[in-house]
Formats: sequence, C-alpha cells, structure tokens
Amino acid sequence: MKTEDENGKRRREEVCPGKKSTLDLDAARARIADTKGPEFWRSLEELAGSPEWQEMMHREFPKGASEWLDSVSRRGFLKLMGASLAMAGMTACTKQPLEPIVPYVRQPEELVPGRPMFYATAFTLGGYASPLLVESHMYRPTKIEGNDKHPASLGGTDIFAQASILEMYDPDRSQTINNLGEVRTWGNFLEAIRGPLSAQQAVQGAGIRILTPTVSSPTLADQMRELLKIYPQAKWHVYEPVNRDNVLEGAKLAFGQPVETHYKLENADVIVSLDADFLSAGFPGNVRYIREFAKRRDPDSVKMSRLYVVESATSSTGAKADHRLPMRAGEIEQVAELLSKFLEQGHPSDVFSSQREKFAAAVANDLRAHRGSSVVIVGDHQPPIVHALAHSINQALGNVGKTVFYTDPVDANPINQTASIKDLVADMRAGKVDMLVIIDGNPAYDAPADLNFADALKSTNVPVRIHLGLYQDETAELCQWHINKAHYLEAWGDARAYDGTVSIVQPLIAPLYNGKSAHELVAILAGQADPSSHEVVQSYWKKQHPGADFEMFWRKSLNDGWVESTAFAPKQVSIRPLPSISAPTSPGAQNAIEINFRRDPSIHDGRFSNNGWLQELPKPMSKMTWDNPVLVGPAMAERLGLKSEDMIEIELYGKKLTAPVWVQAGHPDNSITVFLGYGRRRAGRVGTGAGFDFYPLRQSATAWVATGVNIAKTGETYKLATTQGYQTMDTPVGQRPLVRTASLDEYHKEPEFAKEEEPPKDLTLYKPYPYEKEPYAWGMAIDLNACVGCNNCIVACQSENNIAVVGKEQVVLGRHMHWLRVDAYYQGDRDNPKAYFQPVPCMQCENAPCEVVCPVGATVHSSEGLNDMVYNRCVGTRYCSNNCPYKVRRFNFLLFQDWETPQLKMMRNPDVTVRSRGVMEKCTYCVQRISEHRIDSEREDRKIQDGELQTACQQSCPANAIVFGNINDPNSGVSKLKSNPRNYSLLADLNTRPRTTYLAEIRNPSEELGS
Amino acid sequence: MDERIGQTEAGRAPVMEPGYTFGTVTDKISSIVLTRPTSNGWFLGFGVAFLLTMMMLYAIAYLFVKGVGIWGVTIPIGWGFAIINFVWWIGIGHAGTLISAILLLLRQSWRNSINRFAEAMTLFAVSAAGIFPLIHVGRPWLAYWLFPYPNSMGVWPQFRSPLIWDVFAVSTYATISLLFWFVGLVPDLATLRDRSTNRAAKIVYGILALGWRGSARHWDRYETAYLLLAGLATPLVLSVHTVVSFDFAVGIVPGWHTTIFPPYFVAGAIYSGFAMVLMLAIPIRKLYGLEDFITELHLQNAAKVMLATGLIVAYGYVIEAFMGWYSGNRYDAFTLWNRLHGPYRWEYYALLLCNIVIPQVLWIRKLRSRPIALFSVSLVVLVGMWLERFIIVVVSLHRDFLTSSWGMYYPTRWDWMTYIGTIGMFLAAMFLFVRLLPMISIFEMRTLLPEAEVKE
Amino acid sequence: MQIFHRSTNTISRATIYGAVFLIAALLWAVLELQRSPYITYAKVARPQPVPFSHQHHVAGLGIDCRYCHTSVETSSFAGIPPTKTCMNCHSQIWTGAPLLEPVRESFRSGKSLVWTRVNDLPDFVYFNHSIHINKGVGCNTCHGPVDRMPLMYNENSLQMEWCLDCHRDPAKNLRPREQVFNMRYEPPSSLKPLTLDGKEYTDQMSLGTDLVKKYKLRTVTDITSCSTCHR
Amino acid sequence: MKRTPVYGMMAEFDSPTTLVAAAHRTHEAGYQKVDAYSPFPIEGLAEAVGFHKNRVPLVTLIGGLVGGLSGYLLQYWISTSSYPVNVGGKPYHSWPAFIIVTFEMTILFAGISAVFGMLALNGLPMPYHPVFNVPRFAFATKDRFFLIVFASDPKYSPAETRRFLESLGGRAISEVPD
Repeated sequence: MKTEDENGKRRREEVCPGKKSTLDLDAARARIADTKGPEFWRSLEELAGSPEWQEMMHREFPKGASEWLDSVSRRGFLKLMGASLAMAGMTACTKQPLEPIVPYVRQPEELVPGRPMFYATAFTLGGYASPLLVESHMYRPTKIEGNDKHPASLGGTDIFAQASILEMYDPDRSQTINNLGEVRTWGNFLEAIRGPLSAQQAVQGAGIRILTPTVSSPTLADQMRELLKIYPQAKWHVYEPVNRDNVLEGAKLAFGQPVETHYKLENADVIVSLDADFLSAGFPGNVRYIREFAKRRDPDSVKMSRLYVVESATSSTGAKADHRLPMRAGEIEQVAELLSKFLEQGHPSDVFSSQREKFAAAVANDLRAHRGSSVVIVGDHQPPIVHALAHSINQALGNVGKTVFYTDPVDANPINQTASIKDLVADMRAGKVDMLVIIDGNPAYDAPADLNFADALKSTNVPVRIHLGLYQDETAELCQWHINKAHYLEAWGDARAYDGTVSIVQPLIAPLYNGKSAHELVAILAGQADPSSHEVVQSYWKKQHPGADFEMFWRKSLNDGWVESTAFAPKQVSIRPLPSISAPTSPGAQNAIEINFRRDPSIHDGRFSNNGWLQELPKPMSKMTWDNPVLVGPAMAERLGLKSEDMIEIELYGKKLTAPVWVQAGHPDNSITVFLGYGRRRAGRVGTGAGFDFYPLRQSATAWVATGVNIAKTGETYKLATTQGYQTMDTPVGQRPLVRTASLDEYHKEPEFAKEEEPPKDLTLYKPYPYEKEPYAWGMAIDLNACVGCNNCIVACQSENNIAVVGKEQVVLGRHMHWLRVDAYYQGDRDNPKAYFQPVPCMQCENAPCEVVCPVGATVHSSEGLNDMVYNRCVGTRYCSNNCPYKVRRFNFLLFQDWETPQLKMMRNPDVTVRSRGVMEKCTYCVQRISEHRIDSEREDRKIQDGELQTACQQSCPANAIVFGNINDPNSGVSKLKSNPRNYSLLADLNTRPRTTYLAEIRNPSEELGS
Repeated sequence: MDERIGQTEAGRAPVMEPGYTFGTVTDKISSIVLTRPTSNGWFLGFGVAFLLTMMMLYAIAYLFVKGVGIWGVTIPIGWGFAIINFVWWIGIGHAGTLISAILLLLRQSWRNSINRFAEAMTLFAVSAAGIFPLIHVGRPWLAYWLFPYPNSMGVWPQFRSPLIWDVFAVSTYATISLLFWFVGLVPDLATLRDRSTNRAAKIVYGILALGWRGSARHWDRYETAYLLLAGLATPLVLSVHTVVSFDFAVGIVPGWHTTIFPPYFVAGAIYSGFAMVLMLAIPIRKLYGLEDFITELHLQNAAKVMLATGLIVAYGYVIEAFMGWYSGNRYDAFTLWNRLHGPYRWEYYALLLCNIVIPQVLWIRKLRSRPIALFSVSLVVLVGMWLERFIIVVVSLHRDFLTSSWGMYYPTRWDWMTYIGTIGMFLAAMFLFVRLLPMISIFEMRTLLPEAEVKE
Repeated sequence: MQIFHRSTNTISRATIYGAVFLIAALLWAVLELQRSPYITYAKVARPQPVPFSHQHHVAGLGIDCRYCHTSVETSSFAGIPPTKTCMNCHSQIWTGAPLLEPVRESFRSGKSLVWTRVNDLPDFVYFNHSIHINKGVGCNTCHGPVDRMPLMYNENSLQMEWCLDCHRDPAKNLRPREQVFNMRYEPPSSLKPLTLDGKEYTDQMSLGTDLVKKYKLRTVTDITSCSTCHR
Repeated sequence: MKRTPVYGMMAEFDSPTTLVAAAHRTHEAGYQKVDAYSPFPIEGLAEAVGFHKNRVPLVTLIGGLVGGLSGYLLQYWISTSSYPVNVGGKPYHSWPAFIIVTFEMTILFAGISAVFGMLALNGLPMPYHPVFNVPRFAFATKDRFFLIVFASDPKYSPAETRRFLESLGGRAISEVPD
C-alpha cells in the first residue's frame, strides 16, 4: 500500500501530518522531476536570497524577531511554510477531508504492507566501512542501525552513519547532470567525453588525471587498475583533507612498508593515548574500540583498565582518561621520547624536572608492569616519528599480537595524499592535464591553501573538468561537467572495514535523481558500455568467487552484510632502527602560539555541513552547535583578555581571518584549536555560511599543527549557540550530586557511595500504583562509566522519532528539540579538569511532576509505567516543562517540522507522530517499538524476551551504556544493573521515582600519580 | 449607617463634605453621565487607549499566525510575560470586590463613594487578565479543552492541575463580580432613566434598570441579596489569588514550592489593587470635581490599607528568604542566592525598593493626603508588584535543578506590545464606563445624608 | 411617565429566562454535529473510481476477506488489493465490462488505481489490525455488514469514544478466532447457543468473559492507556 | 394582582421619617395591600408595609448546595469512573485536589441564584408598571417618597382612602390608573 498523503497537513489535528506518508516513491520522484530538477529548489533558494524576500521577511518578522532573517538562509524553505500551515492548523480542527489511497498494480512478493524490512549495507568514511542494517518502510529507508553480527559494529554505529540517512534525502543534493550550469542528460555527457577519451588513447592517457578520496572498495580499485592498464600514462591521485599520511609515513619509518594498525582494547589493561581520539566518530574502528574499551571499564566484573591520555585539545577520549596531560601538539613528540627512554632505562630518581617527566615516568612504570597487556595509540595528526616511536614501544612491550595487530592497509592506494595532490596541481599548472576527473571530493574547498587548487582549476587550462559529487559544491562550480552522484543508499558498491572485512554496499532505494556512482563513471572512462553499478560490482565478485555457487555466495554476503573471510590476516613486520631523536624544539617555538587543525566532531571535514542533524549536534566537550569557534585554554584567554564569543583575528603565514573564541576548560596553554569544515560557500540551505572556514590557513607542510600564529582581539563579539547552560555541578551554595563518581579504591571501600538516601516509599498520603502487577514495567539504566559521550544516541533518537532541526537562532534561545541530550560537566582545575558525560532522556518518573500539572491530561502514565505524551491532546501550556526538574521536555515554539519537502516526508518514521507547532514533545522510551514488539509477541502468544526490544538510543550505543527493559523481570539486563550498588537516581530527593537511573562513574587512577 | 456628615470624630476628614441633599447628590453624579456634549479631553484619552488596544490585537493576531515562539519564552523559562501579566492584572482586580464586599460587611461607609468604579476596575482588570492564559498556550484554538464537556474523544480535563482550578476560579470570579456590579447599578440606572431627557437614553437605561421602582419589598430583598453576594464574594476574592498562587506553589520549582504563597499573594493583590484604585480615583475626582464625595478620608484610608498589605508582602519576602536559608535545601538556598547575586539581581533590588522601601513614606500623614504623592507611590507599587511576578516566574525558572539546563529570558517586542496593549484596553474600558454609567453609587451616597435617617 | 408598553414586561422576562434554554440548545446542537455523519462520514458511501461492490464479491461470490486484504492477520495494515488481484479473475470474466475499464487501464499502463479511503483514522492514531483479529474481534464488529454494502462506507464513527466503548469492555464484542472472518456470525443466544471447548454458551457476555481469559487480553487499564493508540 | 381600571391611591411624602410613620399608620388602620417607594433602602419600611417573609437566603442556600455537590460529583465521576488514568502516581480519587473546583462551583451557583432569585421574587424585570403613570413618580428615584394603597385592598374606597392619606400628611394624592 502506498498512501499519497498530500493533504496531511490539513487534517483534523495538525500534529499528525506526514506521519503515514508512506509516499508513492515513483510519484514523489515524478513530482521532484516535474518541477524540473534544480529550479524546484533553486527558485526557493533564490527566493530566500532575493532582496524582495529579505524585505518581505523584514515586514513579516520585524527586527527583534530577527532570528527569522538567519533562519531563512538556514532553513528558509521550512520557515516559508510556517505561516500558512499554522493557519491551516487553526482553521482545520473540525473535519477530516477525504484521503486517497493508492495500491500497487503488482505488489512485490516479499512486501507485507505496514511492516518494515531490514537490509544490510555499509557506510564509508575515509575509506573505512561501517557495516549497517537499514530499516525500510515500503522501500523507503527510514532508520540506520549497526550490523550487530559484524565485528566492526556489533550493533553500534557512529553519528555520521546514523545521519547519512538525512544526507540521502537532503533536498539540496545535486539532482541533475550539469554542463556549465546547463542541465544535461547522462547521454549528453557520454557523447561529450567520447572525443576527449579517444584523443587520450593516442597518448596513452597522458593527459588523464583522476582524483579520488581514499578508496577501500576492491571493485573500484580493480576498475582503476583496469583503467590504468588502458591508459598507462594516466595518473590516479588521492586526496582527503582528513587523511592518514602521518600514520602511513610512521609505518614506513618503522617497518619500511605501509601497514594498517589496529587494536584489541579488550586485552589492554593499560591504554596510553598520545593525542589519539580513538573514542570518537572518524577514528577508524572507533565503534568496535568503544565497545571493547567500555567492556574493560566495568569495575564490577573484570579488571578495570587504566587510560592515560596526552592530548593537544579536549576530546571525549581525554574526558574518559584516568590521567590526562594537556600538552601542545608539538611537544607530544618529546613525551613519546621520554616514554621510550624511561621504558628502557626507567627513571633515574624520584625528582622530576617537569610535570610531563613525572607523567611519562609513571606511565612508563605502568606499561612495564603490563607487558603484553598494554597499548600505545597515536593520533593521526601526530608526526610520523611519534607513530614510529609508538610502534617500537608496542613492539618492545610485546603488545603486538595481543593488543596491537598489523595488517595490509585498508586503503587500496596507500600513497601520501598531500604529495599526491601537490603533484596534481603541479601538473595542472604545467598544462599536462587534459582531462581531470574529480570523483566525490571538494578540493576547491579543502585542498591545502598553499596549493591554491581552486585557482589552478580556474586559471590553468584543463580542457575537460568532470566532477562527480553529491552536491553542486565549490568544486562543481569550477568544473564544466558536474554529475550528480548516487548516494550510497542508492547505488551498489563495496568497501572494507577497519579490519579489512569487505561489505557489499547494496542500495535501499532507486536513485531519487538518477544519480551515478563512481563505479559507473569509471566504467565509462574505461570504455565500457554504460554498465549499472550492480553489474560492475557483481562482475568483480564473480571474478573473485568463480563457480556455480556464486548465487549462494552473493546472497549470503548480502544477507550477512559482509563477504566471508575477507578480513586481513595479521601481518608479521619487524621494527627498523629509528632515526636518532630529533633535537627538542627551540624555546622560540616553545613560546610561539600553536594552532591545531582538527576534523570537526560533528561535520568531519565539511562534507556533512548540509546535514541539519549534525550541524545541530552538540560537540562532545563544548556542546557547541552550528559553529566552530577557536578553542582557547582558560589561562591563555586570561592572559590575552579573551572571553567566549569575542572575535579575534588570527594571523598565520601572513594570512589573516577573524573568528570567535570559545574558552575551553582543559585546553593546553599557548595553543589554539580550530575545527575544519565550516564556512562553506556552496553547501546548501543548511550548511552555507555556517561557521568559519579555516582551510585558508592550512598549508600542506603543516597540515595539522602550525606554530607562530598571531592573535588580536577585534573588539566585536559573535553569538554562539551552545545547548548546555552551565558545565559545572558546583554552585555558590554547594555542589549538586548530578554525576556521582569515585575512584576504584573508594568504590571498593564503599560500594554504596552513590546511593543518596532515597525517600521511603510511604512518604506520601497516597498508596503507590501497583506496577508490579503488570507483565511489563519499563525501565532504563545508563552506565556513566561506559558512556564515552559520542553523541550517537542523540542522532539515533532524532532519526527514530522524527525530531525537527530548529536552526542556530532557536538553539541560542534554548529551543533545540533533542529528546535525549548528553550533558558534559567539568570539575576541578580549569586547566586540566575532570570531565563527565551524562545522557539525559526522559526519566519516566513514577511520581511524574509534569503529569499532575497538565490541565488536559495530555501527559499521563501508562499501566506499564511510561510517562505517555499524547501530542494530539496537548494544548501547549508548557506547565509540564516548567515543572520537570530534568528539563527533558521540548516544545514546538514555532513550526519546526518541514511538512512540505517530499523527500523529508519520505524519510519520516511512519510509526511516530510528526509534531507540529504549539505541542510539547519528549522521550517515551520509543513507545512505538514497545507497541510493535508487544503486539508481535502477543500474536505469537509469548512474552517479550529481554534484549529483543531495544530503544533507538540503546540499539545504536557502541558502548552498551544504555540498557532498557522490563524491571518486573528480575533477570532482565536492566534489573541486574539497577541492583548494582553504583545505581542511583538523579535528584532522588525530589521523590519523583524515576524509571531511568544511572550507574555512578568510577575512575581508576594510579597510585603513582594519585587522583 | 454609622458615620454621618458632621458626626466624624475630631481631626478626621468626613466621608462627604456637608451641605448636600438627596437632590443635589443625585444631580451632581448623574449629570456627569447625562451632560452633552462629551469633552474633547475624553475623546483624546479614549483615542489613545483605543489605539493601544488595536496594537494589542495586532500582536495577538501575529501570535496566532506564528506561534508563541515570537515571545521570549523558551526552555527552561516556559512562562514569561503572559503569566506575569495575568497574575498582575488578576491581583489588581482584587481591590474592587474587596472594597465592595469586605468593607460592606465591615460597615465601612466610606466605601460607598469608591466601590462603584472600583468594581468596574475589577471587571476590566479581570478581562485583561483573562486574555493571557488563553493566548499563551501553544494551540489557543484548542483552549476550550480546559472546560469539561462531553466530547467525542471521551476525555476530560485533569482536575489535579492548578490551571483547571484557575479556569474555575477566574471565571467564577468574573461572573460574580459582574453580577455584583450590575446589581449595585440597578437603582442608579433607574435614576438615570428618570433623569435623562433624551428618549433613546431613557429607553436604554430603562431596559437596563429592569423597571426598578424602589418598592419597599424590593429594597428588602435587594439588600439581602446584596449582602449575601458580599458574603460570597469575600471568601471568593481570597480564594482566587490563593488559587493563582497554587499555579506556582503546587509546582516543585525552587522559588515556587512554598506554603507562604497564598496569604502573601492575596496581600499583594490587595496591595496592587488599592494602588490602582488610587491611580484612578485621584485624577477622576480632580477632573470631574468630585472632591466632595471622594474626600481626603478616602485617600487616607486607601493609603493605610496599602501600607498594611505592603507590610504583609514584605513579611512574605522575609519568610521566603529565611526559609531558603533555614531549610538547608541546596536548591532553595541557591534560589535565594540567585535572586541576590544572579543575572536578574537588579530586578530583585528594584522590587524591594518599589514594594517595601518607598511605600514606607505612607507612614507620614501629610503625604497620605497629598494626591500627587499618593499617585506616584501607587505607580511605584504597581511597578513593584509586576516585578514581583517577574521574579517569581522568570527568575525561579531560569535556574532550577540541573545546572546543564539553566537559561536566560529575553522578552521580545511582541511581549511588550501585548502587555502595553492590555493596559490600553483597560483604560479604554474605564473611559467608556465613566462616560456612560454613574461612577459613584448614587443611592448609597443618599444613605450617607443626615436626612436619610428615620427619626422616631 | 411610562416609557415602555405593557407587553415589554412579558417580552423582557421571556428573553432573560428564555436565553438560558436557547444557549443550552445551541451547545447541544454543536455536540450533536460533532458526532454527525457530516463530520464522521459514518454510513456515507464514498465516490470511487470503480463502483466495487463488497456485497457482490463477499456475499455473492463468497470470497474471503483475506483474498484481497492479505496482510490483515500479520500487519497493522490490512492491505488493499493491487490491480493484479482484480485481474486474476477479471482477465477471465467481465473482460469487456465498461465499468472495469479503469482496472484494465491501470493494469495496462501500470498506473495505480486511486481509491478514496473509507475507514480513515487520523494520522496520530495507530490502529493495528493483526492484534484485533488475533484477539477475536470480528471484521464486521467494526466494519459493519460489509457483505451487504453495494458501495463501501464506514459503519461506525471511528471516533475515540467509539473505540473506548469496546476497549473499556472487550467482552461484549469478542468471538472465537475462527469466526472472525464470518460475516454472518451471530453472538450466542438461547435460541442459537454456541459451543466452544466443550462449553455451551447462550449469551455473549459469558462467552466474551471466557474469551478475554482464553485469548489473554490485557487489562482494561492497559488497553485504555494513551500509548496503546497514540505515540 | 387583580386587574381593575384603578390600580391604587398614591400619596407623596418628603422624608423617610414621614413615610415610615405613614406606612405604620396605614397598616394599623387595617390596610393590607400597601406599598411604599423610596430612592434608597430605609430600615423598617418593609415591616411597616407588612412584608415579612424574605426567601432570598433560602434560594441562595439551595443554589450553593447544588453547585458544590455537582462540582464534586462531576470530578469524582470523571476521575474514578468515566476515564480513570494514573496521573503522576496520584490515586483516581484525589479528593484534596477536588476541593477547589467544588468551592468555586458553590460560590458561583450561590451567587447566581442569589441575584436571579432576588429579581424573580421581585417580579423583575418589569419595565411597565402602573405607578409610572403618576408623573411625579419620576422623583421616587431622586428625593421623593411615596405610599400607595392598592385598589385591590378590601378596605379600599376612592374617597375614604384619599381622606385617610391626607390625614397622614401625604401630598399630591392621586389615583393611579391601571
């Protein structure tokens, strides 16, 4: 069944529209096509940009309500609809209009209308695949889950994979093939390149240059090799702004060959991170590492591991550290050297010349005590020598084969990417390039500044410039040909996970805008007759797996989500003598201010900047959204008289740009950190203009760390949008026991330390409601020890529950809509504080303060103890939110939902009501999932099994920090956790009796350094 | 009746200047309504008030189109100007019923010359207040869901919610005040019916007078009913602001959850109510030359009432602060600290100045009889009482339990337009009232005359 | 002097005391309208591209509900038949009937028929067919005598109070599972007793109460919780 | 009252004192159907014209009881039998929370019945009334006081009654046409 739900918004109740929009895909596609591709959207963008529009906005939203102005550029389309819809809602609460219902002509066999289906596929970032299971309603992918069978996921995902579903439906994605801005067809393109290609045959493709991002796809790699056979003189360049050159060079330095290093953290008692943020999205294998790390942080069952972190910025990894040493990136090398020195000789005396020496000595001793069960991990942006040192240390400690493993690189073309793009630009300027094919990259925006790629693309004479990409971005602008790329959920492909395991990427939906995949483009270049990505991928695997049982093999691979026995075997490599220790950096450099370029925790290198979910996702440590201020340590800020939101001018190598400051507790002194990926010119309605572009400061020689920045206060200020009011638990009248912590020893001495004396059950006139009589009583326990603040749960929740994006100005006003938030608290020394994460969903209080004050009974208790929120009954007094001590309720102050964009309607989860203006909303433990499982289990005449029913946040959590289930069943996972001595409820003294409780955080400091 | 002209004890101003008869009293008051043409001053004043009313309607219309997001409200401060203004207006409304009901029961004959317009003031204040709960909800077109009626959903209001209590309390209060006011008007309407020379006016007043003819039997029942209404209105007026205070006291927000609220809300209400009465009485008696009826005595008494209630309010603040410290509760303690040192401390200091410090000048007898001085003090008190509600609503909400969810509140132009607009609406209504109806109860004034006494 | 005529006495009283009744009457009218077919479409046949007759197909030809509504036992949505289903027969019979042209056209062109939805709940209501079937709620309990409907209409108001009426006392509507699809099912009576598990029932309530136990229905409190239907 | 071409005999007085005295005398003289009119309530006048049973308080009491009872029962029925729901762990019958609405309903109904009861008992509204036929009666709402003996009174006789009223010092005695 497919119900066209066009008049959804005019229905009796305006909370509902779009919910059941199980849209007719073809119809939707048709409608998108009918509106002549880009015009449909561009017209709106133009409208949003045009002076008349601005003027109109002024009239409609006078100054003071100025948030609108900006929202237009952000979410203009949505705002555009606001008024009309609100009116519709006001007038149309009487009669339900007739609704069409549209059946298939021929219904697919496997389809049971109204029931979702799951398909295995994989999301790729920087070449590394995250294996996924994607939920599909009537062939519309709606939700992304991790592939629980796959070693690289075990059910978890990272924020980028979760949010990629929104990217797929992004109405701003490129929808056409363009030639010099004119819409063209694929056929036009094929004709157009036939000539140039044949010309190249003569010169063996000497003029062909192909620029790809990191490629781990065996098929694509194979295609490229084939292509290079046909055009021996052609060159394959690889570049990504967030690359792993240093890792590669480090490996070469240590072993003379490129190797992939990965870790078994479940075997590690001692983990030392040298500026490695291995617990956050973007680090290869992070999902698996988080799982293993969290497993070893459980103080109750296993020997709890100890984490030392030396870092040049603040990261969630640093937040979880038992001992953290903030240090300028340039000096971490010296720590590494000290470390290896002390490991060999030990520390001569117990007098230490410096903090770092003391730290290094202690770490060395701990490592020595844990030979074979320890690991040293180095961050991608640390220079090769540090990686090499780490390799030698791991070798020396005998960790290789236990906690550290070497394999062939996942990258199919492991070359120095910075060098590669340098060569490319050189060739371009030298006029050697006749045909440049840029596959899925945006070098015009993110290539090193000193190469000035954009200029090279413009001014140098490259006759044929082809760009294949998801967006018509800064690079597409400069190429004659732009081909709209098919999203990975739209096309076939394959990719390797961090351990080498290959996943087949199978599409969930036919390309919305007939986009093309890299496979198809390369096939064309190789002179093949326009094969489909499916044919390309399958034929490659036929070669790998010849024989009659290919169908079997193929089906199995698709089913499991990975190809059997493709994981790389561990590799034996021997360490080579390292070059003599470089001289310590000169004191001059010591005092010079250092600048760190880092991938953004939310939008990576900028490729996700048009993704509203990620833009509005609070960055783990600063809770910053929509912006990338310059991070400055407190001491330095004081010295320079800087406050958060001050504008500063940064000067590096003569280049100047201005950006706001954010004073970040725990950031090392005399150093600033900037996140890449913002300040996009052509990202789309969401990303364009958000934040500040720091690529212009980034030189190929100093891609990650540069010294000698000059900083000057400009005097202006800039409003930043953070989602957390205060990041401390201390108030002038005493500390609040929100996150409860203890050291391992303290915990062993007093296991019950977290139990604030909870009010006795009979502390009320009324006798408690008999939940114990029910078959189910839902509850949740969140292990603060396991949570690494990766934010994955937030995105998963947003995706599962159709949660709206509100835009920067609304976030500034405190109107963000996240049902689940992760609070980050700092404690102690501002220069190196302890940091804690606390995910806060609705507590589902048994004595819910919100319910008692609701005049219309829009929020009341279900018999299973859920704090139901009935959107269609809510009149929006906001009293419940006022009376909620946890402030987990979210209110639609304006029309935040997009009711118009067909793509976004297709994305919605049909099992969750879409809330409209004037309605309160909040977490309900994914009640739609509860109902689904209850009904299924009842049909099968059984009870819901523990673990079979998972909330979205729980399912996506890589750390298994969130456990949900039936607390009436003493053997359920959640009951077990709740009986743990660390279990406590937040603000227990209010006697709200929350169903969501926390397990106190335990740190494991070493005696030597103390806590 | 206890006090009569000339019988006032030494040093005390009379309820009414001597020398009036039934006839002169009647003519003086009714002529205000019956004289034509209307003065330009009136038109000017009314015009301004009317424009402000239109501004309010514009702001509300835009609100309905866009949603409450155009206001400064946010999470955690879910309530802002709307609720502050609601409580402020309701509070002001209390003076009318208090004067007409409680003072009647207490046989305070000086009430007779101010109860009529005090009651009118109450009605208009309550209707101004009534606007806010309606428009502040996210989906105002569904506000009728707060009333229990048999709907096709089979669901009902939730009677544990203070907002439902509000609905009943405020609507009851409005109804009773209206009846009280109208019943008081009937005999005077009859007078106007008989005095007016204009045919149309005769008919209109005639209809409204219901054919009142002053029969002894009627007067007997009339007085009983009037007294009973007073007896009913007295607990009602106390209950209404108690219920309003429950909106906060029932909540668990530190700064709301306190038992002192009901009494000190009621006191505060009377406080602001009398301030408003004075602010209206002083110009009116001047403009319409009613100094003989609204005498220094009235100013004196009103001022004394303000002084008394002001002190009760002050006591409320003290207890609040004391409990914050004494309870040892970390959240209440912080709320106190936050009022004194937080980002809104200046509002709090201003509140203390307006409601506690400045009104102390009313101890000075001379000042109590100086219209200008009284007028200014009343103005200050009204501002102070508005600030009190700001502190209670905003400052309590903006920093509650979880530090992570603390926030700030910034009112927008729409907040201000709506607030000022209601003041305009209130004044417009007052202007119409003084023009069309006797602003002083004529028949009750007659009873104050010596000749009204039956000599045996 | 007299201002008013004698009659005004009666008139004025009539207006005042009559107003009360007038207002009451108005309120009553509004509440009635709210439940009237004008709002609910109850018993009002919808315009359809093809005048499909359930009467003919169900009563006449005796086709089982599940032949077309395939997913009714397994999914929240009962499913409406794809054109293919119609053509299974109509490629053989009535192949030329002009009434069926839209169907054939759809089958030829591959463009779906666009029906008007009959039993249509608001989008914030989550109804699940499979569980109702499973618990012994007959099709015609909600959909009415479909086998007597030449043109389809919804028998009931489908308003919340109507749903609640059953959710508050399921016993009065339950029937044995095997009778769910029986359009002519009659609740047991002393005249037509019903035997189930060797027990003879002569009235609905006793049968219903036993079925509530047999089919493990959740308690009334459970199934009148908001989140049972609203999410 | 019985319809006769003549409604009654009206006399005018100029002070409450004289009116009350006159009313007493008239009543003592055996006239039963008598009434007095004054621009403001006068103590003892009603008794003087023989008015004793005032039912307004009773009506009010009944109104109050009805209001209070219906208020509480409504809440009780809704919260315990019509649609009982678990609200914040409170029992269905949360009587302390129901007190306020009950109280308000009591006041509301009592007040309304007091006012409309009073009007009804007074037979108001009655825009037309024979006494308005007397031109000078317009002063009854200003500063004049009137006494009337109804024609329906058994002891009423135009000549006799007029003489009697004159003896009371009533001025401008006139027969009130019906």
